[in-house]
Amino acid sequence: MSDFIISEIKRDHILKLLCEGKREDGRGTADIRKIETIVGCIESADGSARVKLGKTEIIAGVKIVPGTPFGDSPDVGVLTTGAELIPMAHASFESGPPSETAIELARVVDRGIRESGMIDVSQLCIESGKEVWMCFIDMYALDYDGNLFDAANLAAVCALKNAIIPAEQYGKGKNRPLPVTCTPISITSVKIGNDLILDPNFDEEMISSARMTVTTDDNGNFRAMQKGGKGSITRDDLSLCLDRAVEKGKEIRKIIG
Amino acid sequence: MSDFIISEIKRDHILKLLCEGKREDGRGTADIRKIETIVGCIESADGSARVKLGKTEIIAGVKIVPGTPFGDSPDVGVLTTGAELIPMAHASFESGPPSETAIELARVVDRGIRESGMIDVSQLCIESGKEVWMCFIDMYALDYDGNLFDAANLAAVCALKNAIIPAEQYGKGKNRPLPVTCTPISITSVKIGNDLILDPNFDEEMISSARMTVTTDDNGNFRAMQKGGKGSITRDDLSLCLDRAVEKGKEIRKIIG
Amino acid sequence: MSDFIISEIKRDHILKLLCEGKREDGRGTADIRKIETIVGCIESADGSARVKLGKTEIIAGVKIVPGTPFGDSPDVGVLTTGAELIPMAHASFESGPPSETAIELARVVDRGIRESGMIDVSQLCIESGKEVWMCFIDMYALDYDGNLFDAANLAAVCALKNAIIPAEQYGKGKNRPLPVTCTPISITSVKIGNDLILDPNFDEEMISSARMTVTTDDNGNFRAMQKGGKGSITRDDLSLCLDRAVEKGKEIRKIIG
Amino acid sequence: MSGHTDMVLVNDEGLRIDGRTAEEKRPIKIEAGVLSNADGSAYLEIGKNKVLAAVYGPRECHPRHLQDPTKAIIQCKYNMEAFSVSDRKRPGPDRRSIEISKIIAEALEKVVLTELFPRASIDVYIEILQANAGTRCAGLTAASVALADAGIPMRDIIPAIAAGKADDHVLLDLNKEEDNFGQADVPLAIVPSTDEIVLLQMDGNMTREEFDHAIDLAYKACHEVYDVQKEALKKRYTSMKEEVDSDE
Amino acid sequence: MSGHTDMVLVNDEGLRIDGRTAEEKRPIKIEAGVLSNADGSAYLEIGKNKVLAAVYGPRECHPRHLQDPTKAIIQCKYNMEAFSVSDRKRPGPDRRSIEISKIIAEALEKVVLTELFPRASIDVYIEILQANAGTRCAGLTAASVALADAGIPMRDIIPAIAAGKADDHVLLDLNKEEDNFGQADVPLAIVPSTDEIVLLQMDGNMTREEFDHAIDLAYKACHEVYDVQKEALKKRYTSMKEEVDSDE
Amino acid sequence: MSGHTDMVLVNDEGLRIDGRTAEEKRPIKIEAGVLSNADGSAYLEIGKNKVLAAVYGPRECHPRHLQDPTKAIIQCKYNMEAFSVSDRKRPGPDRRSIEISKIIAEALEKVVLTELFPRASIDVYIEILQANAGTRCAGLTAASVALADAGIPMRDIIPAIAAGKADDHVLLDLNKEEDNFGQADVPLAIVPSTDEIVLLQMDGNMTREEFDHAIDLAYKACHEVYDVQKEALKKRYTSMKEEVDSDE
Repeated sequence: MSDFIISEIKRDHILKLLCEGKREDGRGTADIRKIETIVGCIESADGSARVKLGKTEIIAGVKIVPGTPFGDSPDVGVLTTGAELIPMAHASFESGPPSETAIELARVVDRGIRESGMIDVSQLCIESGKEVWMCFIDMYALDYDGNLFDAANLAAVCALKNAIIPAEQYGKGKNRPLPVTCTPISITSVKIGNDLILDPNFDEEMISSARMTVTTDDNGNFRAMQKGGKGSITRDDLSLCLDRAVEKGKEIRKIIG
Repeated sequence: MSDFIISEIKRDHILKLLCEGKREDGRGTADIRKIETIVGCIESADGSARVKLGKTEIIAGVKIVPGTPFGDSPDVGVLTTGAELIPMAHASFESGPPSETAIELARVVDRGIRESGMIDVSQLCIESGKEVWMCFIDMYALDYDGNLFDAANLAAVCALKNAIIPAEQYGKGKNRPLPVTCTPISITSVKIGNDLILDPNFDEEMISSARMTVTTDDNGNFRAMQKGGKGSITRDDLSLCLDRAVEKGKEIRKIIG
Repeated sequence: MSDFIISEIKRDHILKLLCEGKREDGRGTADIRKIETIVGCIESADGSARVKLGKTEIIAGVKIVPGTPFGDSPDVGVLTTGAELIPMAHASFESGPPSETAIELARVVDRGIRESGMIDVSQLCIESGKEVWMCFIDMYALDYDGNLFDAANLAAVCALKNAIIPAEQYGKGKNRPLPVTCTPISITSVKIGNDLILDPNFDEEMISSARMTVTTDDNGNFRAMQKGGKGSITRDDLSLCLDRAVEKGKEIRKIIG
Repeated sequence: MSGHTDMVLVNDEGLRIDGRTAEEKRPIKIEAGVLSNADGSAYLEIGKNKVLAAVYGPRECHPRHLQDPTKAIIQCKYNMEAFSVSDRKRPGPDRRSIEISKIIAEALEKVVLTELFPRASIDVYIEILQANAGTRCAGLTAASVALADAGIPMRDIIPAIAAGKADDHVLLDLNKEEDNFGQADVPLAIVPSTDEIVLLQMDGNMTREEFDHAIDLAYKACHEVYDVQKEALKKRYTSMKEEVDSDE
Repeated sequence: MSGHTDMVLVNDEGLRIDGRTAEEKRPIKIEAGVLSNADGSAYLEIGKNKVLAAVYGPRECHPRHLQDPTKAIIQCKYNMEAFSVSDRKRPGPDRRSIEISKIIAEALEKVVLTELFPRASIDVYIEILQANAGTRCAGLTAASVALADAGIPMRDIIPAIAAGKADDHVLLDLNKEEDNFGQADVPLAIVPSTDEIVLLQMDGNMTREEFDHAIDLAYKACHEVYDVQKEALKKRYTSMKEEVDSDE
Repeated sequence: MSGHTDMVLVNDEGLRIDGRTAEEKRPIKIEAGVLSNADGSAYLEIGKNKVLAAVYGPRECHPRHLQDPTKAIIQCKYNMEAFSVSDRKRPGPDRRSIEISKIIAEALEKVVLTELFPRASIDVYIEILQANAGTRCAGLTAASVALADAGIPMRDIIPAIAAGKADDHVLLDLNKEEDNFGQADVPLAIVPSTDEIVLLQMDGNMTREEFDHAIDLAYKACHEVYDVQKEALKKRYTSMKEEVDSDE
């Protein structure tokens, strides 16, 4: 990423617009981009979703397979979340093992899903201590124009909501939906100068100093947060991020059903 | 390999000779080099062979050990083929994990052995679903002067024909030969200009545009093919490759017994 | 390490002092530095020790867990020794998988412990062929001022002498000390010019040509040796190293109890 | 190629389990220009295969030591999504992916005018979203369209398709069941304008006659795929033109 | 955060299993300048956590391609010793360590005057000798002291501490049991002079009210930790001065 | 070194399981110049060990940062073929191989005139085709011959052999059973012209007396191995001369 430098002209342009509360693509500071979802698009997956957030596009697939539980939680299913920033998605992404950016992304999405109890893992036991359902969520960035966090969260959440436990394939009873209890939604803001804007695109992300992601559950409670970036946010900024996460989370839950 | 550039003078010389149907080392375009095999040379292996094809030299060893079968084939033994292009063999080979060249080599040899049914893997079951014989074929290039494909195939095939299942060592009954059903032989041609020549040496390989490997079984049926290289071959070229693979395969089967 | 070049002035100074049998820090050629040990400093470990040898500092921790024995020794516990030369300890150390220096270090310490029979591994069987205690010794260099070998040996030995088998935690009976039979001590000399000096510091190590480590047991018998470095030693040098290893080993055994 | 013969893959009427005749390929669909960042891209479905291809370049070649002072190099990464196959695939390249990446890059070398871009790299990424036999051909077919979409000068576009053998019948474009339980698979890629072969593999068991028949089927189908490729690119140019026009 | 409620983590008198009140942090101890090779170093204990931090730099940046011509980069490695946790940890970085290293480096960027050292690298190493919940905050707190000990110009020193929730109580500085069986964890790091937030994470389940309360507790405790950091540095300077004086 | 004493390794007549006396080494055979591409090579058998060594260089040093402006560096890779031992060895370097590679390279440094080739690399590859105890000595012995075969200027050629202890006897050149069930192993390599020690390891249990005896045996045997090395090189030069002569 270090090679990607945004021109001074573009930077000035974005900053100038922000002074007037405007953004390059016509949005206000608290507007998020159009969300498009194609759910169930991958038959080889047990759950899948392809999500566009503006021009950022991510595909997530869920595979559910029988496996051995962890020793300290013999009755509980296992969730694993991975993200790949494949070079298809952006000229700055490289092949190879996940970068620290990809790892942070996967872990933040994972925390939102895990901590919200979105998946009732207690219902994923096949035989106590012996066998549980293991749920692998794999996300691939296909096109990157900023705000991977929220796009990845959406793709993973939609794929999970759509997922079927393939019990029949393994002779473990009837197929049934993955037990989903809520819809965790993450809302990411970045700080540019003294402004906080929602759902940044690539250019905005490049000139931002700090990033704040807040994930809420259906009740508007907080389930996961992650401050990123080399800058700081004030406590007032934080407060605004929390307010917006609750409000926008509600809106998005309506959109994705 | 990219650093290895053959001189223009040498290139011209080879091309000029080819116009007259001749080659540097006196062979005709459809001649293969002298094959020398030392079979059973490694006592620590369950089967082994050191093969020279002209100055190209490869050693192959087979180790046969009890292991767990794959879930979808509980009664069937397992074959695994690996090739290492160790830096001993040529100044262009580097230490480290197998290069894409080494991987292609191992996979093409593997396909010839596997698809021809050379080893009757149904006879390698020890206890259904529990234990089968796993057969590891490891090949090491010792000296590289072109046409690793055919040399590696010969080394692997000779090592397998010579292999003994070490059943006694594991308390699994009497030692017995690995059940071999046929002798797959690969024949490789390369295209230089408009000529197709068999069994290229290093210099010929360097100036060739495309490579075609064809593996036949004892009946002259086709079992594996691989086109390689950045050039193309015509359908007539292909036809010639197929004819030669059948004919030369027969000859080589006689040589190696 | 290759980047670390010691100045000619320093080199000359050290050599000049050595002509008079003296060393930079006031020691004689056969003197070792002050040893400070803090034993049992890590509660999360089953045994631990932080050892300073002059300004060289190493921490070692022991973890003892139930595991599967090796097939050819079903009644015998397993020892595993690792060393990490983390970049905290010296500007020449790099992150990443263990360097060849770290591997040699771990293996020489391992040999002293293993070959002296310091740990009576026959007493580490839980259930024959099924379960034995596995003893992991992990060493981390925290500050490096020469002679990692002896400092690491001391840290590992002190940590082992202090270790408790956490049997209760795994429901395998009462906690009990790791069965220790003796105290292997390694003594390292380096050759500078024609002189052999004990326990070199960093500067001395940098200008030395060869290194000789000798590990003795409580009886003064030899249990492990390792010559290192690009230079040679004479047979007389070796004899002196052996004499000193016995004599200094005795002294150190008294210090660490 | 297990060659199990207890499974009926071609019925008495000569029809295959998905209803196709022996010489029929699966439905194919190609769309060019589907991604915004890549210099060129294409989405392809053939049967149940779903494939994305993207091209970046010509651009600076990394790592440097791979640069060729006389021409661009083509670097290809063929990658299967973890969820694209029945059993979850561990992320990262395996030996199969490495081999396929190599032979696809070599096939593309024949048609790209690499000599126009010395020292550069042309990077081709193929992502298999859903796999159902024939992904290497699907990937190469899509990559060719993505290269054209990227505006990279080419001698021709490469179509690819496999023929094979199952239940003792020579069949075009094996699906997953035919591939798993069949007797032979022959992926082929050609340069349509000259009928030269740029990719060819074979595994299984075939007589000369069967093999020649398979190649005949595959050649013919390659030309059909070629038409779909050209159609996709035409559509792409038309829609781009419309965009430009409507902008004016 | 399992949120198991069958374990009593706060008793009827409002006391926690280690005897602390809800708003009390664990005993903390910091010593600066504990290593001889590193340019700066610090040892920190908070509760049962034992942490070493070392700083090298500003020095030449490796690998080169990470160099920034306008400023120094901060590279941080957070690493847990194999024996620092109940189950032996395999040596080498895992995903958790990589994430923590990243967010600690980002937090430090805010206060270090990196612009004074173009192209350089400032390398921060954090070794967790013993872990008992709160190691990322402990590591960042120690790293700040090590940076100051190394004489690297900084706008301020960063203290960090976590607040959280267990047994439905908002608690400061969770210990291992509270972290394992509690309901939420909120690590926070601030710039004390401006109260800006440079590190903030949260996981678990909290209402807005609970969260605000947690942040209040953490802010207050950060300022207390800050005092301990300054004290450690003062002591270090004093002892260095004494050494110098006694040398004269 | 398990030191199991229930296995008879030396019988009442002082003979070992392979019929040797205590002071006898296994039959040894060396052939120089066995490979065509390498600049120098040697094949060695001692007892059931089969070893190939090859040398490339002096040549350009990769990676660059290892270059020494004052002399050539020696890089050594000791590698065991997967089938060289009873249990199949996974390909790739393990910790043992890395240690052996290091100490062999260090031993060779003493005799190669590296100062004649600043910035260059001399690469030594040792492949263990079949292992039966003593492979590091066999590898170093073969590598020395390969270096000489490559025409690299050397102060002397290095022979190496191990002595050890089994059944309470000091023995020369342990075979696999003696190594597995014996009590000590002492690999030694010397510079014959000066009797300097360039490689020495020991593991097991030995008194000073036993150790001195073992070293005496190993020294003597090193000089015998040295004769075999020289003989192999003489034969190589003779045959090369014959080739040249017959070409004229």
